[in-house]
Amino acid sequence: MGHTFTIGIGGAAGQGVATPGDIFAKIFSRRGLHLNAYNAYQSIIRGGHTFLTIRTGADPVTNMGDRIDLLIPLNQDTMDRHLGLLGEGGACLYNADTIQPGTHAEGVQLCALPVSTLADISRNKVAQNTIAIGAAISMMGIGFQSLEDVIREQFGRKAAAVADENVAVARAGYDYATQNFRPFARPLPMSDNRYAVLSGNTALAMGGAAAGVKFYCAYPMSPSTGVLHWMATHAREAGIMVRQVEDELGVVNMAIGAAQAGVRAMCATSGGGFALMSEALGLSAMAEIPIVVIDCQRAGPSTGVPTKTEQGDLWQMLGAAFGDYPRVIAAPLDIADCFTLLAEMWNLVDKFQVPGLVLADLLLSEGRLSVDPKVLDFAPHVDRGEMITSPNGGPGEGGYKRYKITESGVSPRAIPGVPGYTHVVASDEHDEDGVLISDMFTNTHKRRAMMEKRMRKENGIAAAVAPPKLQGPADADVTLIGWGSTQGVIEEARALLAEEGITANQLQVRWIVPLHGEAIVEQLKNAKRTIIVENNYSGQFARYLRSETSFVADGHIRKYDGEPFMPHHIVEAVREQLAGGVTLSVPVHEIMV
Amino acid sequence: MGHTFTIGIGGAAGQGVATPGDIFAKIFSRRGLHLNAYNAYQSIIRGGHTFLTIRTGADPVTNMGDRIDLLIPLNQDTMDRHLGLLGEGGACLYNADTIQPGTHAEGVQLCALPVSTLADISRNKVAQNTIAIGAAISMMGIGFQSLEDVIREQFGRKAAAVADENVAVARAGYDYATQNFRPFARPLPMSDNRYAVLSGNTALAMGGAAAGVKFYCAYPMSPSTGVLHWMATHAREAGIMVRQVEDELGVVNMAIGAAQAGVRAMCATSGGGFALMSEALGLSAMAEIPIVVIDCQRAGPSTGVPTKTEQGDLWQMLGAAFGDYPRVIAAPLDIADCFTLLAEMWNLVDKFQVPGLVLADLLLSEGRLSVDPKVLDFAPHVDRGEMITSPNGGPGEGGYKRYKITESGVSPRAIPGVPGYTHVVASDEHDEDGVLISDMFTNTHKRRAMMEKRMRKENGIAAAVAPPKLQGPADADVTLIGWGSTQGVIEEARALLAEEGITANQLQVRWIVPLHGEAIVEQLKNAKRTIIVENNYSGQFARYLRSETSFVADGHIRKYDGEPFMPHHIVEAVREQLAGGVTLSVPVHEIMV
Amino acid sequence: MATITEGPRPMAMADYKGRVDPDWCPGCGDYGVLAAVQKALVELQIPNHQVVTISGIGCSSNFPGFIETYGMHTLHGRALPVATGVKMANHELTVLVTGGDGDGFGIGGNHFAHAMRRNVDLTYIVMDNQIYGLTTGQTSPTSQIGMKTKSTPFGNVEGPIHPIASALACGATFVARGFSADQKHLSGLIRQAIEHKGFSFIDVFSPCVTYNKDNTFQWFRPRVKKLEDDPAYDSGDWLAAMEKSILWGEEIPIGKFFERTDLPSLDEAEPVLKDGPMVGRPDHIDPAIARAFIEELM
Amino acid sequence: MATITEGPRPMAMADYKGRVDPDWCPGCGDYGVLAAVQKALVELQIPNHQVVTISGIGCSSNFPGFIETYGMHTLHGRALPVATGVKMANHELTVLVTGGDGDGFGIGGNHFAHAMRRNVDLTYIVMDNQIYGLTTGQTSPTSQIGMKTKSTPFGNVEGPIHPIASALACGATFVARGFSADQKHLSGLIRQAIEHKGFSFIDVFSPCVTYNKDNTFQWFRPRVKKLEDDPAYDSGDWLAAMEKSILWGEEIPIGKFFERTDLPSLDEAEPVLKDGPMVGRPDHIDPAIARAFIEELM
Ligand SMILES: Cc1ncc(C[n+]2csc(CCOP(=O)(O)OP(=O)(O)O)c2C)c(N)n1
Ligand SMILES: Cc1ncc(C[n+]2csc(CCOP(=O)(O)OP(=O)(O)O)c2C)c(N)n1
Ligand code: SF4
Ligand code: SF4
Ligand SMILES: [Mg+2]
Ligand SMILES: [Mg+2]
Repeated sequence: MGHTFTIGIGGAAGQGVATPGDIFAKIFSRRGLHLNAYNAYQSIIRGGHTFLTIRTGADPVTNMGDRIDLLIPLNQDTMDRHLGLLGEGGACLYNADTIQPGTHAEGVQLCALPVSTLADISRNKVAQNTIAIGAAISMMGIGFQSLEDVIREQFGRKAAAVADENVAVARAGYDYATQNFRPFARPLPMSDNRYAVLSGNTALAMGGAAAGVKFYCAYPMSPSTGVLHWMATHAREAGIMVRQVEDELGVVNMAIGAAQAGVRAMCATSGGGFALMSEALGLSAMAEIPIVVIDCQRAGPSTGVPTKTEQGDLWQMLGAAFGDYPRVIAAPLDIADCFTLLAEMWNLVDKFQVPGLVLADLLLSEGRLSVDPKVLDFAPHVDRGEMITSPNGGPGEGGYKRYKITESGVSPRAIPGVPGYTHVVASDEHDEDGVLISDMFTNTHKRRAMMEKRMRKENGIAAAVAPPKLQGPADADVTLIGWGSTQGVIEEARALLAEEGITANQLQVRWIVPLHGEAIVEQLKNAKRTIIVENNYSGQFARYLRSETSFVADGHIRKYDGEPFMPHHIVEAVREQLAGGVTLSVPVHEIMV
Repeated sequence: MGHTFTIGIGGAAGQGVATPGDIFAKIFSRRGLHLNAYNAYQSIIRGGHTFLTIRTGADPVTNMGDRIDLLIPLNQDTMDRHLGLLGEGGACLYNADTIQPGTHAEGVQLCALPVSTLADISRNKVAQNTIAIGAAISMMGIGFQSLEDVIREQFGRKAAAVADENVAVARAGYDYATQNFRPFARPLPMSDNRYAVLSGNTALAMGGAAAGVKFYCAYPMSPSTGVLHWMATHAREAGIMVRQVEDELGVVNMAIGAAQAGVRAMCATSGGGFALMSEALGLSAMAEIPIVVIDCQRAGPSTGVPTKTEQGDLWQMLGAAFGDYPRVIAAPLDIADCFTLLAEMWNLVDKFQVPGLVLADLLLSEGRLSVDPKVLDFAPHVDRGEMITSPNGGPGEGGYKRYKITESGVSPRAIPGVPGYTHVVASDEHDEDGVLISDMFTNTHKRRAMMEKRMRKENGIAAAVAPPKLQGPADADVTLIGWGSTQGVIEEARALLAEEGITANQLQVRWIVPLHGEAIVEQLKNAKRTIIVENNYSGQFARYLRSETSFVADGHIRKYDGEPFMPHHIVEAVREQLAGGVTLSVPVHEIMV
Repeated sequence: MATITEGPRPMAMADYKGRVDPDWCPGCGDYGVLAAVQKALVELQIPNHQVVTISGIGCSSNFPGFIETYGMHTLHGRALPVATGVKMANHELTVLVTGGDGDGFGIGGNHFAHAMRRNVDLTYIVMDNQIYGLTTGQTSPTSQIGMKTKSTPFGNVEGPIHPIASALACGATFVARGFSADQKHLSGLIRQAIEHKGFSFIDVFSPCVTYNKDNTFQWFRPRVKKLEDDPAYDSGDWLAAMEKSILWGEEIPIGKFFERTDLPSLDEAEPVLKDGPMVGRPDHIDPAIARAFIEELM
Repeated sequence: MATITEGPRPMAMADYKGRVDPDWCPGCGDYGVLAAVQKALVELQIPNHQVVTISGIGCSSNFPGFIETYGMHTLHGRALPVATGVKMANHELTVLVTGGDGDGFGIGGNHFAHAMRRNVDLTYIVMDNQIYGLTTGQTSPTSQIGMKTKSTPFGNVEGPIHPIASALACGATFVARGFSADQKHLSGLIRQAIEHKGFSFIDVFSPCVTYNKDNTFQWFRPRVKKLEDDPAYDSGDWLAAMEKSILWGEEIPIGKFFERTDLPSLDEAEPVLKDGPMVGRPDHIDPAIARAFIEELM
């Protein structure tokens, strides 16, 4: 990607790091710039340390990048932790009344803001933030009007007086900076494009809504709760039934009930909640009631680090619930894909009447990305599969068989309320007509036939999903293999490696089940050196890929400290591995968040 | 194994199939004979069809075998289903008043018992059963006294009159048979050995008790409930706290609480309950509180076929809970091993402070086996690991660190009540002293160090467990690979194959995690043809083995109809695969149960 | 709820007869409950395709297989959330939930409490046999102290839960108790429960003849006393219901303990449903609204 | 239970001061609860190593990290079974369970009911802020109808649960309600609760100053009325307690609603414990008994 510019804003939870973030995001996206924002925070409501990184540029910005250009520390702790991140050309805007700068690199511009002289801090508690934003806008070479518009919008018409005051405070910062600080060397460009800026959670929620989800339920759990928040806020307009349930057991079973009644029903959680939901995935598969469950992964095991990212739930998903049953598992590649994937997932899941699992992670869920609004298609193709919603001619000879044995394994499903199609769906093994074969009518042959009927769906599912494709030059020096949310950072690492003369291509896996192992091996067979990149300790994807293909990569880059990869982590690890000797690199996260 | 003799008794649930089974088992084991019993039943309390197979012989009897020698149908349904199983030399003992024989093979002796003339059936509802037992004993060439002793024992001293009557009824059957039926060609031998006959559930419970388990809790779930029943019945004498809990979430967490307080705490369930428990395995691993959870697998997915066997929970166990954490998983090889394994498991789990998972199945849990009482060692070596149970000198400099970073990954644990060692154990990521690093003190370096500390235990665990060893001739024509409960049936299939001139050896896996993949591959590398045998649809073990080793077997024998393998299933499948063309055999279960 | 929308032919008992005969033990209390439900449905003339019968796992939870309606035989303990989902997706359906004491008060206890506080419009019938039947006889949450079962061979030491008191405490708007042997009374309760708009709970003494040797038909018969027989009893009085709820021993009240009709059921309270059931709505959101959702982000 | 077995030095507040300072929001109600617990422990002079403080997950559930006792910070909703396990393995320990309304009445509701019916001897303190704090403000099971939260931006339509009534219905033997702002009163309740042999439940109004703008300190202050102020109130009268339990609005009772001391706690009822705590018993079963176990099988 081309030139980018990154702002880092840090402070304690409750100090209002989010607001400047929102303001910058609005300003950038309205200039037609792309952006990517990532907030490193802690499981604490007030206090502690939060560090928001907003990176912007003319090209799509796929990750947080490697560098901070402008640091805005809202407290001393942030100054102490992060001043060292700034290099030549960087600047730090800080409240000189309360914060002392520490030692810094050559060429860093320290911009002390005399906050209490610029604003009445007794009246305006976030004056330091607003002044810093004004100053930043000035140094970035952006006209004040953009900022004023956003501030006014934020307060709305009702609070015009408050808006006025904040505009004035921002203006003071803007003017002070114009007079006292050196602007950044390279001003931010503009374009006519307009982007929507959204988090992965919003994208998942909107993607579900666009796919026709009519029932959403959840139990709050970081980092998935944003899906619930979007759904709850938009439920009435969107015509979606949203319920907060007593626990995750209730959530998934409520979704199954709604799905059986005939609507698309979805829920989201994180690893711990998913563990509780796992039993019911078997019910969904056995009773052949399609649902979609989203797991927004966070750092485990157990409660772990609830506000930190990880790709550590893959084996939990692969192993969720006992016995063999067909399912679909996919990991969206970026925030836009959180939206796009859902319509695809839903059509598959409805067609094959199986549970569909989406493996997102905190990085996507809580990160924010600029997305072309065209991507947010609210009228995607909807295929509900073979569903009987009215009696028509009736079931015909022999009556309706809910679990009719078919070549595809799929049996048309009638929803409650349709006359003539009454039947029982069951978690016990059953015959074609739904009658249990676990008690009275136990029968090894029927049991086998029903297992095979269900499992045959796997063929159809595999055929409906394309294998992943190698991105980049076929004859690259190194092939980086990733899955889900690492798409962007690997892509940037490849670009950086290319600058060093190392060519890299990339195989990024989005559909976990079905995997298309043979196609993957085919694509990897000429690779000069393969390295699997993943955000967990044990190489969960590497192990899974091996289980399906016997493929063993030459090297691994893993990270399990709670923070996502930055491009240089991958670049350095690849360099290290190409130099020889090393086959496992675990990059150190230098930013102390 | 040498000559064996198999009785099949079938009837509706509630008709009392179990009692004749118990009587035969007692008589055989007291003659110094080995035996193996398997009951094919349904999820129904009364009615339906139950079919008990008891196989006995002088050598250890490892499985139900392929043949029935004596069929005792307690109702017409059983006669209709199973008469066809008898071959030359076989016999069928039935109540001629109520049951009609069907067509049968050449050389089968149909033994009609005139039950109502031999006993007063209005007084004795199970007269037909008792008469049949008497008749059977006679035909097997066993003296009546053995039977009389067992009957008297069953009724106890208090019901001497009832016992007398039943003895008389049995005697009538015995005498009638002596006079009217042809005895079996080969009378059952005797030996001076005496065996205990027990189910896998009893073995698991006793094995736990022997290993020093002081807390057992459970929620009933077939086929694991027998563990609870043994524990509840023997709790007072054994000094074990036994609790039935409101659900499996409560079960596993209660066990964790008890374990933290300092006792060995265990629980058992089946797949659905295990799904509910999975979240807490992460707590056990993260807080480093050792527990043992037993999963008695049954046919899934979902409620599935609750009374049928399967090896279908392997991936659920491998994936249980999110994030990476150390654990131990083992699958006992037979009912005796259900006992033996627990002491080994407990020492590992205590030493490394991790969750230990035992993967049994219905075949073991509810089957019965004759076991040399010496195997049932109630004073096994007990190693509780590094535990601080008294203040001694106190924690010394810097205070007590519950999660002290050590080379082994193991940190000495103090139990509540010891002065000077107060600390908090947490499911959130924490520092060495137990203080959370998920909120205020989030720190990527500490997080990484704690992950690595915990995961280092995997090295110690691997070193403490030996790799599996190839059984049988090194240069065999075929190598059969199995895990857990298929040990016995594969062994017998090998013997049968040898009779046909096909030599087979066997790699049976007992420790699933740690697996010792390299050692396995080493042992398999000279195999001429490898076939993995498992009781599930998707080849769960084959996939796992591949994930660890890249190893792909030449063929697979799988069964997922709810019933266990019989030796001829494997023999025929091996024959079929050696003949070429076929790489996946799914034997048909001919016995309609 | 219970309005007839199709078919001129009146519903008869045979229309609710399940595809297979119940395989409960001969004499099991659950037979009486099945018959009472079928009778109530006939009396209410609800077409069988408009009824969804939902259960968990247990002997009693085999119920949906034995009645001809739409049925869901779900997971142990999870019938109520499933039923809530069904009702919220299509509140025109009549939703019956059937199951056991273990299913409902043991593993399912949390859903029980929460479905009641939400006043989900469904009828929940617990076949309370004070034992775990299907797993062959362990204590249940309603087993009395001292009861000997396979899991308490020396007698249970844990106090039971009180389903009626709990239902009252959790805000159930219709709370009753029936006895499987008094089918007419029971079927009357079920009819009222179905007619009640909101959460209706009926705890039914439905003896397990195989595993519960303490609380048998014979044990209950002389003890059960109908609340309806006391003209002074006011089922609108919550505190009076509470007082009756804990009677146990020589006199055990059955009948309607409590009903209130002043609270909206969840489907009535939920504004999203003002346009009718969720099921059958168009897949796609109105484009103008969708555009507004995107605008918000720009 | 609360007997002092070691150390001559009396316990002081400092002995219960946690390793780190609480990181609750300034003004959070939970500070008052922490102080009240510490005060009660000092008054009872229970050595800190004989106390185990157990919580689930939530702001309030961070409690064990802020008090110097043995602590367990477990899973969301699972504190009570963990605590039951601790108590059953070593009933000489004083077991405190602390957590939130979501933790205890939402996801943990089933364990709540069952721990009470079992009369496990522990003290359960719920910091009830009628909101999900740690997940940044969604409705909780005690949120009132109409409350606007992140998950109910247009107002909650679901009725709340009633912790006091539920506890009474489930057979809790000590039921009280406190207010974080009245520390002296609260600490008195906690002291009594710890002294009570059996399950003690204290629902504490502990306002979330960040996310609950409805049920604030200011809202509660004029409303809470101490039961102790009414000399006629008899905390031995279950039905009277029930009657008080559902008061909500202008007058909200706090204090001890109910206590009974005639029922054995689970450890007292459990015969296996007559020989003392499970922990510390020899690993191996007496050989003669073990032999008998094997004999049974022969
Ligand atoms: C998660 C889970 N745990 C345990 C079981 C085993 N199980 C099946 S039915 C049942 C209890 C049945 O008791 P109840 O609900 O009272 O029904 P009843 O058989 O007495 O009618 C249990 C524990 C299960 N199916 N699923
Ligand atoms: C299984 C599971 N689901 C969800 C969560 C997320 N979670 C953490 S705390 C919490 C609720 C906290 O509310 P409450 O118990 O009332 O405590 P408070 O923060 O208000 O003190 C939730 C839902 C979790 N940790 N585990
Ligand atoms: S076991 Fe009990 S509850 Fe189950 S069917 Fe038989 S009598 Fe009924
Ligand atoms: S969010 Fe609420 S409950 Fe949590 S610490 Fe802050 S004030 Fe307390
Ligand atoms: Mg029951
Ligand atoms: Mg709360």
